[in-house]
Amino acid sequence: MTDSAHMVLMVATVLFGLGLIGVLTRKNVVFMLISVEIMLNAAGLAFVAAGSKWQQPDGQVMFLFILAMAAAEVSVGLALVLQIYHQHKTMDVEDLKELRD
Amino acid sequence: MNQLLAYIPAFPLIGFLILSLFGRKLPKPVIATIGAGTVCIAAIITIVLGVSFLQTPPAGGAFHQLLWSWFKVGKLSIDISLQVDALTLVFIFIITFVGALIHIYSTFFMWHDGDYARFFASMNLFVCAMLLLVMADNLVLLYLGWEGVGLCSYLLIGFWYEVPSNCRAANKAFLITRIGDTALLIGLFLLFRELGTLNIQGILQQAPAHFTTGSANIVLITILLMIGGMGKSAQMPLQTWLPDAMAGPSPVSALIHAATMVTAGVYLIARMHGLFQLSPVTMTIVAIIGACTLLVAGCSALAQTDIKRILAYSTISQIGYMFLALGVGAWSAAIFHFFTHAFFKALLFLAAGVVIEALHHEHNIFMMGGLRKRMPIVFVTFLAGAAALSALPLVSAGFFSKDAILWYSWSAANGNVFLWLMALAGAFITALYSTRLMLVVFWGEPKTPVHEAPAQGMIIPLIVLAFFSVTAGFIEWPHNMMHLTLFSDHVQKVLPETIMKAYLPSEWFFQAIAALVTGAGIYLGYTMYYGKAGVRWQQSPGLASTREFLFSGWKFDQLYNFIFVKPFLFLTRINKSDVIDRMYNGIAQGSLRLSNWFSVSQNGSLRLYIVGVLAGILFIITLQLLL
Amino acid sequence: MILVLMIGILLLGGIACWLVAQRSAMAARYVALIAVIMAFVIPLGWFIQNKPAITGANKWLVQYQANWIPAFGISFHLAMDGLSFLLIQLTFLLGVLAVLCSWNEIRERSGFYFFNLLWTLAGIAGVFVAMDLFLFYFFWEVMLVPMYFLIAIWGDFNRRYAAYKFFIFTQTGGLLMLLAILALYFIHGQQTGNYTFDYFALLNTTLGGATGRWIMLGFLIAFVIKLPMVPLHNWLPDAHSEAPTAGSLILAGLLLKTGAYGILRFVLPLFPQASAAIAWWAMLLGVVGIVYGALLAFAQTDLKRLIAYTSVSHMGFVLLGAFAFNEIALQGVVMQLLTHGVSTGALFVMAGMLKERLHTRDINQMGGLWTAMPQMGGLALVFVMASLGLPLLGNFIAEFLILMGSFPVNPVLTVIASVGLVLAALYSLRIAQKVFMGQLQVVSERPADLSAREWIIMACLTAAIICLGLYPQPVFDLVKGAFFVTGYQLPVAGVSN
Amino acid sequence: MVLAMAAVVVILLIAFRASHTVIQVTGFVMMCGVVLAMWFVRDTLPREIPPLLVVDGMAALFTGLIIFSVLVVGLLSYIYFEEREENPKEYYILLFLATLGSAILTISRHFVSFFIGLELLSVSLYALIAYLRNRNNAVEAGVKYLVLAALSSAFLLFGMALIYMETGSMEFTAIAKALDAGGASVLFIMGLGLIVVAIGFKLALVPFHLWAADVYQGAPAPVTAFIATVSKIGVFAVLVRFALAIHLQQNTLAVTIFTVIAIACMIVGNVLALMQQNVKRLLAYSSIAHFGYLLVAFLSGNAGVGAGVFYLLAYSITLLAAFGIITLLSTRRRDADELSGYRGLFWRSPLMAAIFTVALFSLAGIPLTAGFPAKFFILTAGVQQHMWLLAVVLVLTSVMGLFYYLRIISTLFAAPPITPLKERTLHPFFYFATTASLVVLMVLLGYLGVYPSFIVENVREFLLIH
Repeated sequence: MTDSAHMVLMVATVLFGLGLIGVLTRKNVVFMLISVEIMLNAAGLAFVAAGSKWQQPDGQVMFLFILAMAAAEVSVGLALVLQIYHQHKTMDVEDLKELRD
Repeated sequence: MNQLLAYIPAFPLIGFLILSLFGRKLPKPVIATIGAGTVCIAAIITIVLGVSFLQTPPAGGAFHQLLWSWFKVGKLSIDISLQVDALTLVFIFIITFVGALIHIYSTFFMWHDGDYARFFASMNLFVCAMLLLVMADNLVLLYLGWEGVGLCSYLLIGFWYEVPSNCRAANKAFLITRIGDTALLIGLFLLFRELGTLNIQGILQQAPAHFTTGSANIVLITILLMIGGMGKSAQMPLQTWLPDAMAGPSPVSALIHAATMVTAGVYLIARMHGLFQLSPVTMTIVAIIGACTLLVAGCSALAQTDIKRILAYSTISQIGYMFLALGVGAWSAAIFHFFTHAFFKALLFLAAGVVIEALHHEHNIFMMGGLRKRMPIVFVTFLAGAAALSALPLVSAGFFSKDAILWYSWSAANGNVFLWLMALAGAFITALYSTRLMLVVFWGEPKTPVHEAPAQGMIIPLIVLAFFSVTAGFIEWPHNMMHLTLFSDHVQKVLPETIMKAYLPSEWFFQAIAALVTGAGIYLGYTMYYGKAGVRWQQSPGLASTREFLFSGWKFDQLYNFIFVKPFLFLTRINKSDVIDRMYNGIAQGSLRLSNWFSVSQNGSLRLYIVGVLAGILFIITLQLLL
Repeated sequence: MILVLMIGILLLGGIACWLVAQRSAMAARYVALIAVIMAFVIPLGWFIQNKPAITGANKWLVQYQANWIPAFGISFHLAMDGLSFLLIQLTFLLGVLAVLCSWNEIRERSGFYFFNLLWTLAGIAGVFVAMDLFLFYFFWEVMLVPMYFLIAIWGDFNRRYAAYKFFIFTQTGGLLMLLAILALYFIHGQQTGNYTFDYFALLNTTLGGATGRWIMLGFLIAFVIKLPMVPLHNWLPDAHSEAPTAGSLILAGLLLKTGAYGILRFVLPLFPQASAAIAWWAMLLGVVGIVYGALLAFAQTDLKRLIAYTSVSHMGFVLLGAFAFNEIALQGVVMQLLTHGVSTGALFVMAGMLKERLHTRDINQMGGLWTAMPQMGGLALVFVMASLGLPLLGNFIAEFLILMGSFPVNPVLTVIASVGLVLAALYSLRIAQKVFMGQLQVVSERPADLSAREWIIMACLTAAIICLGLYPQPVFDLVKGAFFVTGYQLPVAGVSN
Repeated sequence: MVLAMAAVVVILLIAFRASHTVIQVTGFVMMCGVVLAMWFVRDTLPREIPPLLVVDGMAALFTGLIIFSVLVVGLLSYIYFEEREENPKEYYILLFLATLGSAILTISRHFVSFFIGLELLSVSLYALIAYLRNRNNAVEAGVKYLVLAALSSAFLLFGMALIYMETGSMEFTAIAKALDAGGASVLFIMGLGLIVVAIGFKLALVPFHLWAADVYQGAPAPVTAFIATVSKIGVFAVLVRFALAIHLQQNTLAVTIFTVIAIACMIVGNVLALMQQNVKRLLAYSSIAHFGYLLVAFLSGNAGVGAGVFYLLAYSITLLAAFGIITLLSTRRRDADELSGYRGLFWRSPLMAAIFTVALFSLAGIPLTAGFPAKFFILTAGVQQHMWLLAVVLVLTSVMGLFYYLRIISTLFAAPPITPLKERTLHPFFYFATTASLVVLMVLLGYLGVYPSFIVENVREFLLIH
């Protein structure tokens, strides 16, 4: 049981890493958001794995919360992305450099 | 009588206070009355005191008056308290009496000056400070007077402050004497550390028991005191300020830079004789310094053209005699020379002042000439002074005092043939330059018109001083002639007797040689400077470099300029903006630069920020793995 | 209670000035003047009335204690002994003069100006009487802020730079001192179980070895920055030269004294061993300060800067004397505090007066002013002479005693310090020569001599310096109590060589 | 305390439909109600709501602090938005939601509530920051904050998951028990590290601080004030609770990490601020430094909590006063964030300049202001635990900090430029009320600076309630 939990954790870690790489490499805001979503889901997966390891529902409860929160985040995020596109006609974060020293 | 002491310095002090506070508003006659009057009163009190002292000597040989306790800290207890013993009496007599004469002279001499009150205020303050110096019963009070006279000297040299060179002269005088003063101060510290007191009587009583003769401490102490004296008395190598100090008005030169202040060093050494006796090395050094100074300054006097500078160098030279006398242990001879010197040198300066005044402030002796006829009284008095200066045998005060010094420089236990020879050479030179001075100024063709006759009030002090210049010596005759010892009997109540060599040649012999040498000097001067000859010597090209060397006072100024002044100025100039400040500015600059570097990270790029977060994680994880 | 009253009057007076100035600037001046005079008179009157005997049993003239932050053992504890009394009197004397010399100089925003002035004075007075280390630190900082404003708002051309420098330097020291205070607090608390900032309690702390030395250094750095000691002196010339006249007067006359006071009151009694251990170095730095300050003073052409560097030089004597650890030197130090306050203050006041008339601080543009202003020339000479240590004036007594006291402890350094006296003559005479002597420079109008108000200021200072020079004994008697009665053990000297 | 939560919810309900003024007034009244309630329920503390929440003295303190800050922020928001004639209704909902999130953080003792509180706070903040979407680069700030915050949430969650995996519990005390039993495994420590990242991000600790300046600059002034105070207080509260529960301060590794972070914060924050010309950015950098100081208190464990609370109190009041001034001076078009705009403020409006000056002095830790005892207590805590390195760095960097605070102050007092005064179009009553409240803040700063004893005693009393 614990072994499989660890396996899942491993998968989650890989997923998390992939998301991180995505955030780092992508310049498009939408893709970055998606990558962050992946990372959040990876965390959720890890929770589920942990919950299963300890035979508790807590992990899955947490996953639900994560989902809800991710949804909220994405909605706000997309709204902002729209605004950006509206104002800057671009989705490239590298163009968002007006706030700086 | 004790209660009288305080009044002596108090009157000049009152004069100073009135003049300095209200001087500008008072009419000149009032100022003159106050300025000269207070000193005259002090002189009268002094004479009363002196008479009483001579008639009924006080118990313990000194009058005492405690005014108030100045400060008392720990073991150190200093009073403002006065003391007059035989030695002091001589000094206060000169200070007040000669001082009074010079003040009277000044009331006329300075009449046309705008700053009449300031002059008398400073002069009164000087008299007060000088009196405190000699009347002090402890060394701190002495130091107060010591610095006080320095201040007044500074003020009076720079009296005509609009001329920058006068200010420079004043500064120079103050600074060089300050070097000596500082040495004196350190000497005081050392004395206090060793003896735990600064009371003069206390020191003199304890010293023999505390110090072994010639031990390091006593040598050090006496050398420091000696340097102090050298600064004030313009002895080598601290002599360079005195010729420049002639920038002050002539009465100032007469009072401060001839009669009184410059002899403070002599007073100090004589006063602390108990210490110096414990340190034969220092005594020898004092003698050598005196001998060297008298020669060097005498030679310099030969080449001067400014009448006051000649007298200034002559003063240095004469004080050199006093130092020589002190050095060989001829205490009373030194004081006696001070006594006579005060009269004749003050006289010479005052007379020079009259001459200068009469000739439209002409200082150059070669622009004078022929004054014998036109200013006969001045001529006669000047002659008396010059005779005393060149120690014309039997008819001048200078002879009696200088002859004693010559005699002791050989015959005293500390004396030797070299000192005697140097003193003798000095006597020759003195006679030479005195003659030169007389001949160039009073004989020959008139070169500058005399514009006014000196006021009567200026002539009277001259006559009085001339009288004393001739007669002051009569109170002390050599052993082989009459053996009159009024003066030395008096001062030897305080000062020890001179220790003589065991085997002595005849004193007549020495006197004869001295007289001969003086005569030779006068004769040589006569041949060189009588008539047109003087100008020739003055212009002969072969001697130009020597003359220039002597004229500049043996290049001491240039030397000091090179060794001290230039490096000092250089040092201060390069460090004007404070190197250490650079360090702090560097820190500030560094921080600002750091700030600029850091703010590169704030370039607004979201991706960079993410990298930042990642770097943080990596850092934390690395730390975790490491530990 | 009089202590609280005295500080309170200043604080309230400051606020009153600010408020009143909305209506009339003149009223603000009078309010300020009255407040400071009251603060001056209160302790003096109390002293004269009670004539407290400073004996072994009664070292502290008056005490006041109230709870402040009991959780940390902090109390509002004020006390005054002879030393504090003298310094407080000096503070208010100079305070009165500072108000007077700002009378016409400050034309803009005078309400806020006097507010700052009075609060600075309150802070300084507080420093001199605070007997709780936290409270001490509190006042220590309180005096800085208004001073900062005085410099930064009413200063000269380069005021911002000077104000920063002043504030940052002193703050650095202050915070290090705070650290040291805390360390002391905890060490004492651990030793006795009684966590308190009270001075008297902390006096009983035993500190050994390295700890003691570090803590002592924390205090010392704060104090020597204020003093200032070379090489931590750099804030001083800028601050002094840029500040308005009253600001310079207070800086030179009082603020520097807080540093010296700190050394006397805290460093020596709290850390006898540690102080003894570094005594040689402290004396050395003192001597370096004397010489270095004098050299720099000589080089300056800005009159106020020149005077500022003379302070560096004079304060070197304080350091030298304080670490000589004997009565003579320490009495000299106290005397130096008083006389330097008066004499340098006077020089700054004069520099201010000159600036008001000539609109320059450059001594090369002055000269011959004696002709135009004989009264000022005469008075200036008094203080120039005081600055070079002429006997008869107070400074001589101070420097003489300091040197006298430190000579047996360390002859070599004392001799070098004495050389400083020659240098003092150099720079002091330079002031007199450059400013007052020589030909009167051509200026558009002949500068006027002292006005009545200026006469009062200068006369007070002159009288003070001469009194201190001729009859200093009362000062010594007052201070004696502060040093050599219970609880104050002088560090054992003899580390030198 | 349940009452407190209810109150917040009620406000939200009311907020749905009401005019601006009404919201404002109701909000104000309710908040006061909450504060009063807290005062009265003090005796019933601590009250636990297992397993998620615990309301003890510390929570009460932090919540009080939050409510207090929100009160002021609300007040500031009123004039800010009134002037801009934007529709502020949703703004208040978001504001109160965020407050709620922050309040939950203070009382949470479980990962779930921790997470919920944090996300409630974050999501509201995304919107708040970008609320005025047409100006001041608010959207850019919003996006930056959103992406980074989401990222940090991901780290937080993953870290939580790891810890859960290791300990089998998400409750702080249970985690501590498991930890005591089994010791810290690699995964646990990893998880801890990831949580630190998330918290570090929220508190803008170095090196997770890069967003701070941009967001502070981009967000509307009241929101910036909110971020600087409320959100940080909440996160700091949960950090303290979590750390105390698992005895973080006894773990050398954690202590090392936090020490390094603290030092980095103090240095980087202060250095960055040195040359900054934008007041809002400058305050951002200064807040980085201040949380560095705060970490010193945090690191000294139990003893530091009181100091920390006091510090946060002083810091909040100070910052609120500062942002209040910025808000008051802001114009319709842009926030008053250029330093040059403050030139000679003292001579134009002395009161505001005085408030600002006092606030800046408080930030610099100068006596007579609250910042002084605050810094003093922190130093006390540090010295007590013999953290000499931190203490010395704190001292030296404070000196550096002094420079830029003085820079602003001397600008305030410099000779004013010749520009006409800004026209005031606002409702005078609210303008007056705002100014008055700022004056109250200033007085509070002074009061705390001179007589901190009252607060210190109360904080101690509260902290004793477990």
